[in-house]
Amino acid sequence: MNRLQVELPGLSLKNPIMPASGCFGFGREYSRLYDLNILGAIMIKATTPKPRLGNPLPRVAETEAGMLNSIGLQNPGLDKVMEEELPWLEKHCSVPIIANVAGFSEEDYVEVAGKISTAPNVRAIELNISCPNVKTGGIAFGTQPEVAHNLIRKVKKVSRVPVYVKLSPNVTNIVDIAKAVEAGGADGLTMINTLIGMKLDLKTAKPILANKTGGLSGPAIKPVAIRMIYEVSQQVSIPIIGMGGICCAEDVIEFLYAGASAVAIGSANFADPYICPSIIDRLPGLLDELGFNHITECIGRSWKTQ
Amino acid sequence: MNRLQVELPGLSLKNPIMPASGCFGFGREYSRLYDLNILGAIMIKATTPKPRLGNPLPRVAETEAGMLNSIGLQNPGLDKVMEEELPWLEKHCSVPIIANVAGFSEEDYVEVAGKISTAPNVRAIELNISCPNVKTGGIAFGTQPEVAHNLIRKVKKVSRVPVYVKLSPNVTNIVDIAKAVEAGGADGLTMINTLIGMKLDLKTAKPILANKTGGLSGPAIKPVAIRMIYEVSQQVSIPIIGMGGICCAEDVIEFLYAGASAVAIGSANFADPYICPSIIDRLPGLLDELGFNHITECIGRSWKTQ
Amino acid sequence: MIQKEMCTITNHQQIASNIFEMTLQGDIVLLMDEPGQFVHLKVSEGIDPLLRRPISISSVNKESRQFTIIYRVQGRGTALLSKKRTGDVVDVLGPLGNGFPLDETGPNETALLVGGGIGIPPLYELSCRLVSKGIKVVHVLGFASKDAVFYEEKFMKLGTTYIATADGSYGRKGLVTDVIETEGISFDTLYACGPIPMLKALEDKFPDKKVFISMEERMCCGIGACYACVCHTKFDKEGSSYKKVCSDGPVFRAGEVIL
Amino acid sequence: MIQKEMCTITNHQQIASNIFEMTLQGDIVLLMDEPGQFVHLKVSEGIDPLLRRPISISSVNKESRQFTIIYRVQGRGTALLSKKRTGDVVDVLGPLGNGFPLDETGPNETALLVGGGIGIPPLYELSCRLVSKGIKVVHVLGFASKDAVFYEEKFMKLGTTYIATADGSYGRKGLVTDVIETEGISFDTLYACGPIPMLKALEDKFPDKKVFISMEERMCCGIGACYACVCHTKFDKEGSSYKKVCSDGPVFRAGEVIL
Ligand SMILES: Cc1cc2nc3c(=O)[nH]c(=O)nc-3n(C[C@H](O)[C@H](O)[C@H](O)COP(=O)(O)OP(=O)(O)OC[C@H]3O[C@@H](n4cnc5c(N)ncnc54)[C@H](O)[C@@H]3O)c2cc1C
Ligand SMILES: Cc1cc2nc3c(=O)[nH]c(=O)nc-3n(C[C@H](O)[C@H](O)[C@H](O)COP(=O)(O)OP(=O)(O)OC[C@H]3O[C@@H](n4cnc5c(N)ncnc54)[C@H](O)[C@@H]3O)c2cc1C
Ligand SMILES: Cc1cc2nc3c(=O)[nH]c(=O)nc-3n(C[C@H](O)[C@H](O)[C@H](O)COP(=O)(O)O)c2cc1C
Ligand SMILES: Cc1cc2nc3c(=O)[nH]c(=O)nc-3n(C[C@H](O)[C@H](O)[C@H](O)COP(=O)(O)O)c2cc1C
Ligand code: FES
Ligand code: FES
Repeated sequence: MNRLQVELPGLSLKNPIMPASGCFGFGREYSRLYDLNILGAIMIKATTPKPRLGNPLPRVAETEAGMLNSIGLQNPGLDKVMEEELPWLEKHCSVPIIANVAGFSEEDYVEVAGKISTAPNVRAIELNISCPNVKTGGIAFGTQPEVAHNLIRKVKKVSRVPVYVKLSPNVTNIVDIAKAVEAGGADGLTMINTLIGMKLDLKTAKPILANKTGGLSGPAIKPVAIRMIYEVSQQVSIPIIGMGGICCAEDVIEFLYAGASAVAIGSANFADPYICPSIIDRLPGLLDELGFNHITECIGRSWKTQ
Repeated sequence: MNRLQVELPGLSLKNPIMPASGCFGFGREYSRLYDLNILGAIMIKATTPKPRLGNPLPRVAETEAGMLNSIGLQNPGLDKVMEEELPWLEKHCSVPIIANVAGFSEEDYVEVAGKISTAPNVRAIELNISCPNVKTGGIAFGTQPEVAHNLIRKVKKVSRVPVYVKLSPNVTNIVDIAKAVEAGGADGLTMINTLIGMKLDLKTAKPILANKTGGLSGPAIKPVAIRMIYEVSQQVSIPIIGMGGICCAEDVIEFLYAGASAVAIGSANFADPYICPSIIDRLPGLLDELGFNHITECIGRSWKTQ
Repeated sequence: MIQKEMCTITNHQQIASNIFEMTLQGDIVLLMDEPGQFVHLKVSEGIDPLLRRPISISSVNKESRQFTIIYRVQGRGTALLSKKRTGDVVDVLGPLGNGFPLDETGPNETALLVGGGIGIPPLYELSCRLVSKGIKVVHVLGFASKDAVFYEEKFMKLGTTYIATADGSYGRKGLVTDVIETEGISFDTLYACGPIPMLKALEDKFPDKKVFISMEERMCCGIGACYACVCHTKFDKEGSSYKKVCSDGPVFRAGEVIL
Repeated sequence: MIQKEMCTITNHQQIASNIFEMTLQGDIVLLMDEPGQFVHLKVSEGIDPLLRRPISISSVNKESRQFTIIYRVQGRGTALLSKKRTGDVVDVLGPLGNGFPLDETGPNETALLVGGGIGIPPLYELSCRLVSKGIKVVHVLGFASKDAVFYEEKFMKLGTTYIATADGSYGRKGLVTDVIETEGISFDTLYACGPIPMLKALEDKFPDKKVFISMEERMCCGIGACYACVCHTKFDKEGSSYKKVCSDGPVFRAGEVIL
């Protein structure tokens, strides 16, 4: 028995650990550091129909226990991802790929989802309706339940693989959005994307990021992520892939307790590029210490009656 | 000329530094550590019509660069605040007092605001429509623009002093709320209150706080506060008292740059009970280093054209 | 009076499994008058961790301007503290709270001091002070297991000392209350510090005695301003009357607060 | 190959106002082949600060498995680094990026090395390597003022060295470009590292020469995965073609990227 095995729609995960979208490119760079096959899955960088250069620099700023980014969905575009990145990944690892799908209109999402879901190693798509760093699209789809609902229905029609929807924490009522997304046919949720934040330069008085605002990630946002996953997991019946500030195996367990079924690691890759393998190594020992046989016993334990 | 002097509705501040509500009680305890007269003002603990014991313990949990609290508006009640706390403050210091007014219904707010604004040292009230730690009232008033608007109109009718409204960051659109509050007649805004968060215990799998969720404060939330103040200050014409993670004089300047006219210091008092006096001491030197004559030159500098 | 001072570490050593003894020097010591008071420590510069850590004062030497704390490495804060070296400085706020009353026990009377785990440290200064007033002291100290035992000899020098371990690996097996019972220890005043179940058992067992207990709660300010550490009083279980562990306690008369 | 290693500090000293020189030991040194590469340092355990700090490798000694970095205390990260003592360990990721090409200058040709402030460190290893290939080197080093000057003698041992300070408190007053002009320095290849305006001025001044520049950008991953440090290419100003400073650079041929 593999104590770390988790089964989710479209995803048979040998462990619940995967790098978060945007923090791991398309896998090539980290493959120079370790064998990608040890991962549970890989969430690749957002893909849009056309290539995108993203926002002007500076695009990142450090904050207390966190960081801001305003990359702005830079990516080589759907064609190149289909022709180069995904085949490269297929050749170099057999791990399920979750394709992060972004856009500026319903048509964009539908186009990318329809095509990218035909790639043999893409086992699920992650619909990014929560990017705070682009002016149109992105987060605009993720803050209005009805808009999100309609988008998901359309995407579900074209996608050949299960659709996970990435939620924005920048909302008054996350449960409303989650329910609308579930009703729209989503197979799972991923949460949370970044909180919108800003940092000013002491000398110039101006925002450090050229885009002014950016998305706040890292340990600073972990309590918000835990709270939202705790609330949403009790109100929907589709599984959640949790993220937001995870830095160690103990954090992974906290996310599972809250109600996530698997987790993604974002900013922590920057502090320690070997963070995913270290966490995977540590999990069995931690399960022993906590008295669990199987990692799935942790899921939702904060609110489930035992 | 006092380089730190700031004039706000009802408040003539000899410096823009004040302790935030809930982190300084009613001033008695800190008066054992330093002379309260050095402060710009004091925001006292939330006051409700009747005494409140607050939420069960544990009520606080530490998080990365932040903390969660679920005190739950514990306070001795309006009568005792009027008869004991405010007179004590009047006797021991001549600093303007900002009374934090909380409640569970419109009537509660109106009752407390009407009475407390008659106290001679209460120069402004801070309407707390953003407490995340009580089941009814509190944040419920702070997330719906119309509800907030109506409440403020009623409170404005009874208050003898200017009314500042404390905004919750747990909303999709902070500018909408701020505009509704301004239209309702608010004289100023205070922002931000805490983000809703949660922390789970690794051993029990349950929330550490007895109240389950709590309000996240401290440096972790600073980028969110800066972003919201930056956005709101450009859209309203009433002044803002900023707060959220301020730990040093540099942070104060960042809040002023963003658009705040004065600031409040909350959680940092716990790390260093002398934080307010240290910041006040440091400000003139910092103004020199940055080349400002007067602190008001910093206000809104991130977006004002110079 | 409360003071904040950067105190210098003059001694720091591990004295049992996960248990460290640290001696600090500074003028703040001159303010330390009541055994049972605590200090609030910032274990690192900066924001990680953000909050101070409350630790009891376990002994005080005004002449050398030194005081000692004994702490268990529990989480991140105490782990960081344990890495400090002699000569480093620590940011100390204190002394905080109200200690054990010394005048509740008369000369020639017997005081029973009962401690569990890291509740034991403040009893050491208390015992020294009681003994110097001519009071007879008996100690019953409970530990998890043999490797957690500390200060046995120091307490033995002051009075009869019984050690109990939960797993029986040292001293008597069982709880401190078992020891008091089987040994038939008689006393005039009881001073206790340790886990809540232990305090509760003692309160229940000796309803007619003078019993003083020291409480622990999660704290922020440590000085009574933030309402983090509030507990109900027995007198008013549901109402708005309350005590703050940090400033009204940590020592209370048994029955004063609800455990 | 890239490696992560806890390297031990074998030497650490202040060499100018706010400027520190640190020597680290570890097997990672065996991978350091190109002058101009950098390491990505975690300056503290834990989350404060969260991100690594990119610092150029300024000299390498494979025999003793040691390399040296020179850094200026800028903000919190470098301030924490400056407090480390000999014997402490530092978490090093590296070597990262592509360095200066050595084969673009032939033997008996002249290389001009121009550095500004903390852009100077990587030029030291570069100069050593060029000299060992029989290339003649000339250095023009710009500093803010006299108290910021470092490594003057070390560079002088390798070749003619001009120092310029912005305030004229030492060497020539003015910019490095002024010095090159007034001294009429001739050269075959130019290698530069320093502030963007300096790099721009050099690019503009010598459009027909072989010029290599080293760039700085805010970084997260340091290995090319996060798109934090992307810059446009001259070839495609608005389009989607780009270079990553961390993995395609930090050294670029002049004209390759938009400054
Ligand atoms: C009045 C008082 C006196 C104390 N005296 C001692 C002593 O002499 N020796 C000793 O070893 N311990 C003592 N404690 C307990 C000590 O404060 C905690 O063990 C310590 O705060 C744990 O910090 P940490 O960072 O290692 O653990 P973490 O679990 O990482 O701490 C996280 C947060 O929870 C708080 N916390 C965790 N456990 C406790 C606890 N038991 N009590 C209060 N807050 C807690 C921490 O202060 C911190 O804010 C005392 C507590 C109080 C209230
Ligand atoms: C390839 C490369 C090589 C470098 N080599 C050297 C060197 O040899 N010696 C040296 O002194 N400095 C060098 N720097 C600059 C050095 O990285 C920054 O001075 C340092 O990161 C500042 O960190 P801090 O915490 O002290 O400052 P803070 O201002 O507190 O840093 C906040 C954040 O901004 C980033 N940051 C701030 N300034 C810079 C900068 N100039 N470049 C990149 N990121 C920055 C930090 O990395 C951090 O993420 C190099 C930078 C790069 C990109
Ligand atoms: C540099 C950077 C780039 C990101 N790019 C994307 C992206 O392209 N698509 C997306 O859905 N999320 C993106 N995110 C958000 C992360 O996937 C993740 O949701 C968030 O960072 C919270 O997790 P963390 O705290 O572990 O970083 C990005 C985050 C960072 C830091
Ligand atoms: C322990 C605690 C109690 C608080 N109580 C109140 C309160 O009674 N009324 C209120 O408006 N805000 C209350 N707050 C919120 C603070 O006033 C402030 O808005 C928030 O903590 C953000 O500032 P900080 O990061 O500097 O702490 C409380 C915060 C803390 C930490
Ligand atoms: S810790 Fe703040 S009141 Fe006790
Ligand atoms: S720092 Fe991540 S791509 Fe360069």
